[in-house]
Amino acid sequence: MNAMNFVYGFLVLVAVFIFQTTLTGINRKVTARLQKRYGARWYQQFLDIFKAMRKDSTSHGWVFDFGVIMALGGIMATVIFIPVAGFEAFPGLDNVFVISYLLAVGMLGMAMSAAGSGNPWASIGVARALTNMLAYDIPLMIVIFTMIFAFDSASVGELAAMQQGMGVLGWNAVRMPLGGIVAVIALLGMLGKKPFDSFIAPAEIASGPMVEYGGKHLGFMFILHEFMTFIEVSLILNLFFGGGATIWEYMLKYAVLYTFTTIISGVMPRFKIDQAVKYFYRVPLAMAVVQGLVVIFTGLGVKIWF
Amino acid sequence: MNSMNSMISDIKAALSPLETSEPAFRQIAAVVKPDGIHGALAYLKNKGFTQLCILTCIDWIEDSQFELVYILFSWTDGIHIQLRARIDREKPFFTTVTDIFPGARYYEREVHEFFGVEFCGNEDLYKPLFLELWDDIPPLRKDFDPQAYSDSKFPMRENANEFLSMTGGGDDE
Amino acid sequence: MNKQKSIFSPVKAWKYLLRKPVTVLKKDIFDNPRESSPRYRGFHQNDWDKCLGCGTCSRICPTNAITMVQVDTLEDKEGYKKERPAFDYGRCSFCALCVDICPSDSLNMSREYLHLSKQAESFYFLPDSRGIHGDTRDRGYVRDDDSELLDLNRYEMELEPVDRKKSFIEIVRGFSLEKALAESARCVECGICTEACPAHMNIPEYIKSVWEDDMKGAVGYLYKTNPLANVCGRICTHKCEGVCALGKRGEAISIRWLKRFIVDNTPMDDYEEAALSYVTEKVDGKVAVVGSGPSGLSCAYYLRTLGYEVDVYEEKALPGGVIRYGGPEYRLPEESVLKDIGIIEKSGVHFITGTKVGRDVSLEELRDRYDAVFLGTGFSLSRQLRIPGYEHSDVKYAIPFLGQTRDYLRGLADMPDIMEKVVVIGGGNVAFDVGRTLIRLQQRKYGTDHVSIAALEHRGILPCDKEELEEGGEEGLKGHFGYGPDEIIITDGKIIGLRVKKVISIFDADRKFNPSYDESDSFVIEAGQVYIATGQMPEYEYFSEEMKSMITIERGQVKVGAHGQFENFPWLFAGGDIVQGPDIITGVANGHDAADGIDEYLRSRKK
Amino acid sequence: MVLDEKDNRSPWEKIGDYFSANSVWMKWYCTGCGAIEMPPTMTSRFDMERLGMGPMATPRQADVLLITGYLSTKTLRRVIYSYEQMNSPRYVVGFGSCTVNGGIYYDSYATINRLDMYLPVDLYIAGCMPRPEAIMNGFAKLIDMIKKGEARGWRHYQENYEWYKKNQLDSLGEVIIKDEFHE
Amino acid sequence: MNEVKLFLGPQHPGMHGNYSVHMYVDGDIINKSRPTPGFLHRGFEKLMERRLWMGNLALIPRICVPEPDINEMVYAMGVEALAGIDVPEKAHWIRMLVLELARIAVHTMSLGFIGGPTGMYTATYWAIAQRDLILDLFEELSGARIYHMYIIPGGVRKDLPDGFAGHVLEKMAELETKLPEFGELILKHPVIHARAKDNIMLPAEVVWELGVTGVGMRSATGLANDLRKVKPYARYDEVEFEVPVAVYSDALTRLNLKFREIYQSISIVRQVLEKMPADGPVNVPVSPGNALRWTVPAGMVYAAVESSRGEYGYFIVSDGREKPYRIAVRGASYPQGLLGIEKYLKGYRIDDASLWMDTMGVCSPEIDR
Repeated sequence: MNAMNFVYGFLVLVAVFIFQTTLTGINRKVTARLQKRYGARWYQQFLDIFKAMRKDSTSHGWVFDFGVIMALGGIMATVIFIPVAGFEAFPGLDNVFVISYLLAVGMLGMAMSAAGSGNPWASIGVARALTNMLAYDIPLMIVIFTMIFAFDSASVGELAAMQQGMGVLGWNAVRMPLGGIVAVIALLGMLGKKPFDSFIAPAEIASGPMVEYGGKHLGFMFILHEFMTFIEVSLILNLFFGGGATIWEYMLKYAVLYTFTTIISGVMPRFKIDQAVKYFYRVPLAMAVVQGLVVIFTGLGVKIWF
Repeated sequence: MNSMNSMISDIKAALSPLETSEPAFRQIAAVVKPDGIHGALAYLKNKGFTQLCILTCIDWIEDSQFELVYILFSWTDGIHIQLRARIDREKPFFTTVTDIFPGARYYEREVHEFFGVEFCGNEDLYKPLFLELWDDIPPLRKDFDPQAYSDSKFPMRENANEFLSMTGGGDDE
Repeated sequence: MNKQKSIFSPVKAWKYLLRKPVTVLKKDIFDNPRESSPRYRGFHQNDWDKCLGCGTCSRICPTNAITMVQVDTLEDKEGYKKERPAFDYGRCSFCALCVDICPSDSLNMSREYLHLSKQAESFYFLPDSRGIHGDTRDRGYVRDDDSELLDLNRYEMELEPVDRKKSFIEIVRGFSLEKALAESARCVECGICTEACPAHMNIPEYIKSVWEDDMKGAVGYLYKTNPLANVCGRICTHKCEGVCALGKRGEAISIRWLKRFIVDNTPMDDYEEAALSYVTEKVDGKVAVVGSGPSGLSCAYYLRTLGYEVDVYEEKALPGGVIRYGGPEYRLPEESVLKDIGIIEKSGVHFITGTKVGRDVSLEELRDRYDAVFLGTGFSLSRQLRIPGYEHSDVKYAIPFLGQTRDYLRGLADMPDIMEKVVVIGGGNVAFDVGRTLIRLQQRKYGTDHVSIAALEHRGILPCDKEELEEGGEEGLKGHFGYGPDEIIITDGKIIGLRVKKVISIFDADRKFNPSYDESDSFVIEAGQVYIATGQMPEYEYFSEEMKSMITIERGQVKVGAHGQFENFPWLFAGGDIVQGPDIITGVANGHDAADGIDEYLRSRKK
Repeated sequence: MVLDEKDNRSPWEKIGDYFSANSVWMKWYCTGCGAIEMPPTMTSRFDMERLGMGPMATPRQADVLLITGYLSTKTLRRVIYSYEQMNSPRYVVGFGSCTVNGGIYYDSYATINRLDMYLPVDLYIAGCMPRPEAIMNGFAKLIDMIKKGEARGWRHYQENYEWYKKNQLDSLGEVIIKDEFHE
Repeated sequence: MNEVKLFLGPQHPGMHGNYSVHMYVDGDIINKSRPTPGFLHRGFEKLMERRLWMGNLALIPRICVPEPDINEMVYAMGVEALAGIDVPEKAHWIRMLVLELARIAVHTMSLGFIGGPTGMYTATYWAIAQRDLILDLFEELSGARIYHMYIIPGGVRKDLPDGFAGHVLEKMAELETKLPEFGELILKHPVIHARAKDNIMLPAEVVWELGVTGVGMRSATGLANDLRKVKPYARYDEVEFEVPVAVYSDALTRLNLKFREIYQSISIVRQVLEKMPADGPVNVPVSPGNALRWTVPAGMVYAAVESSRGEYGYFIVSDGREKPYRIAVRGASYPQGLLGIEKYLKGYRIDDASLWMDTMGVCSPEIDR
């Protein structure tokens, strides 16, 4: 680890921010098309973020402020560890568990900060967000554990690399189709896309955790959201859709996967939080368990694959 | 469907109203004494007038009376009934009809807020409903002047009768 | 009930990913904002040439958004106010009721809907036909016959049936209460009539009182400016109706008949109470009024309301002047005259009848006996028409004839000596009065009627009222309009007819009265008598030579200053015909004005 | 309201204003009947998002407060409360006649007449209610004003807080209602 | 867990209009709820006493913002009953056309507004854009998109513009092709089913207790209690239409009923255009004279029409003068919007509160007035 790693890390952050924010902008246009309209400019998301950064903001005590910094720090750290098409700023640290742990730090910071605002809607939102996390994490983790078990590796980069070379057939989503479906559903949950966005539902709880954020705080939250989106999509992309052999392939696949979640959520209403939990514990969990049993006991999809 | 005529004669027989009329197509108006309202409502509800459309009040300031109006509707006959009774404006007390029509509860609160009629038995009566921090006589009374109230509280814009050129005063657009 | 569900049904919405959006393009919103519909209720446009300034829009406005603004740059026009509506778009609710009720049809709404500003003050506009931003746009919402909010047609009164010409009963029966209420409900209270009325009567106010069924209040309004309400309710020249805002698109309100309705339908007690409510305690000051015509009576009444003691000198046996001796009975019944004069008498005015100033008493004597003198002697002489044969004894003049008829009907004089076939010369109301009176007298005397009337003016420009022409025609008046008198043909000392010739033009190039005739087109109207009703003249015998030299008399009218005061004789005032020509309502106005002037003069003298 | 029209912004402020102008989020609060024209403006037919605008659920996130028509005193209290929760720079747009001079409710005992007595209004849009095209044009104008640094109502509010507060108290009696449960 | 007080509204994205419900929640469950109306209170009933009979035309549509025409209709009906006016035949048919177009517009919008509380914004975007096409028709007819001020006492304000019938039929045909897509997107959606089915119940007893009318009443009782059928006004007795009913009233059923009512309204619109007399006057004056001095004979009358949310009525008192003596408004959502919230919102989850408001048909301006 040397200074260059930190430079790379910084560059990764910048690149990720630009890429993901652009993609978010484009996806806003995609949603708009679905809604029979043109939608915002593709760079609107940048404007929104910079506008928010420019505004004054209201603090609700040090927990509120510190939580934001903590979340952003945690998430930015996580981004650096995400392998992108074989490139890693800090090689060897792309363990699934490291990433999950760092992600949790970010989430915790957010929860702390939101709860620190003292707004009851925010508290309800945080409670819902954590419930939601619990809901999608269990099926997803079962699938990921299955994968780690089957491939004997917890390194995201390695798991991605192992799927390459066979085209589509090498993807874990194809090898473990039920697991792939679980992963995509869980991705919707992770990204907070409909139908699993009840923790930020504007019509129910006035956008939940975000309710007290404004100005610079909100700007940080937006940046954080972009990074988090990158982590979550990348994780699923690397683990289930084979990452990318080149940076271009990676970006293309990433864009397709992300856009896919967008168009799904575009035609979905949201579940109530209890329904979301019930849903995750019924359909994806069952699929995940079945997938796990199939892989562990039959080896179908991993050991037995062509 | 009962015919209008039989309905009117039934009402005349049962309620002994002071006055009945037919103000519109399939509509009956009956004026009763204030103490007859309860009985009349109960009777009519049994006759199929299951819906209380509105409960309201009229301020006859010249007669120094409030007139309470209960409008009922029978979905089976398609007939509206206006049941009216006058009470003293200086002593505006009446009893609630929420025991017969639970839906009257908010109407009574409204009439209390806007006219100052008190309905004994309606527990929420003294809570403000539409108005907040109201500081004048009930606003729908005839002796309340909204213009004067508005003038005293909410300043208006005084337009100067000066036009830059004789037309088109706007500087923008 | 369709309650089936399918996970695939929502996915069908994905097809819209590749379809053209329904969104309105940016250029249709910002660069060229989309046209609104042809009926769009946008901002107002007001055609200033048409606009009367009546302010009806501001009265219907449910939001109080319209203010009438004085515009001094506008030229003065009869029947137009120098006001234009200004709109406060901080109030307007774009309901377009103002458009629907606009009597002049000048107001409409444009299809324009954009006005943005950070200055709240800039939402107040005085629009003209180019709209509020001065860039003419298409007309949007306009009034049409369906959305009309005015009542354009008069409620007709009943007339006596056709055989009315057999008697002198008043031909117009007057409004029933219902009709009067309906007619009064047509008024838009613009007050243009008040401006046009020489006496500035409170017309909208008394019409409103009728509408509110408050007759006593209405009488009160009448007597504020006119003590001859009964007379004016019947034979006023109603200039007010000529300018009535409703007359622009429909029929003017029957202001005169409503006035008559008021005076006829008010109980006498209420009437007297209201009419005499203005009369005050006597103060020190005595005024002589010469002549008891409209201006004299008016002056006397208003002097009484100011507290002065008033003596009215009248040459004839009965007070009233033209209203007693001029108007025909079938238009102006005796009771009406009596009612008006009775009120004035009750107000404390003292009449000295049968006394002619200049003959029985001189003006100088009056000057010495009174503090001030008002002259309202009127046009008491008929203007002569010097055509061949005019000196024949069967050539009669309108004023003596009408006076004699009135006296005959009162039983004070013999029936005028009329022949079976007669001709009247003149096209004014007086000529028609003469003609129609003649018809009635002929009916009474001979059982038939044959009255011709010849006038210089053709039918379209006759100076008389329209209804005179119509009713006269119905009664059998034979009109020869556009023909001027040439000569009276006399055979054996008897008139056998009047030769008339076709008029080419009445005025010459300098707009002076100088008729030219087509000599080839002439004929003889058969008649045994010729009645001349071509105008009246004043008589100034009461002025001494010395006074005459200090007074300017132009075309028969004396020249006076403000309030009818003579410049060289501050104690002397004049009004009525001798100041402004023959017109009852003008006389009333002059009388009132002079009363104020006299009051001012006497007050200033006291100081 | 007299605003200082001179442009004395620093370059950073100009850049900031550029971003502010192109991303104006509105407070989604239907204060009056003009709000019925907001859904068409926001949704597919007129698609407000093309201007970078969108509705926001909370005042903290919002940049512009839309007063869509008349304000009853009861609402005005909440509006003032909301406005004070918003972060600067913040803007106020008045819709329609009612905000300018009381509109059709000029003689009502329950509604205020002039919005600019209580809040600094940056832009008024004429109409009753303004149609979506007018609203869109209004927003375009607001964006332009922000870009040029002309929308400075929030500064005015800060600088003349006493004056606004006094007006608010004069008309409302009490601005923040502590117990609004009516229990 | 402690009870927490929450405000649903007045400024809350889940609230339609400016209305407030104070909720005491335990976790996600509402323990107690109190409606707080009055944010839109403008004192209409007082203001109407201060305006001319005709001037009120500008005021009345504003009582119910999403569906203003019913106000005009019910006011006109009341005034006509008092004044004893016979409305010209053609005006009756034009009125029906306007009322049904308005019903289509408001039902389409409420179909889309389900997207608000459930988060399916695509539905909202589609539906409101669709409704806008009907507003274009109104603009062509009356000169304004929302506040038409078109139905007046005595008839309607103006005749139909040229070619209007054709435009209406075009839009109706287009709407009919689009409606199934709404059905697919909303009514068949499994997640909507999850949210709306067997949720937000309205049992028949509650209907009678509160006095709920309209779709709510019909969905619960199975009775075709529609004023257009029970007590027909205009010429509703001369057109054929069905009143969709159900006996099990959950949010989804009510949504389905609204959806089917749109089809019925389209059918009525077609029949109206077919049966409408081609010529004839479209209005008669209320009384002699100009609109400034129109008077209405003294009397008291209650007039009611079927709005999209139920029975909507005005009680009009005239003392024979140029202004009404008193007008009382019965907002169709009064029962469910006040007593209904107080008594029957409890027990639901916070998530359902705004869905409750939405599918019960609570329209705040007509409650507040």
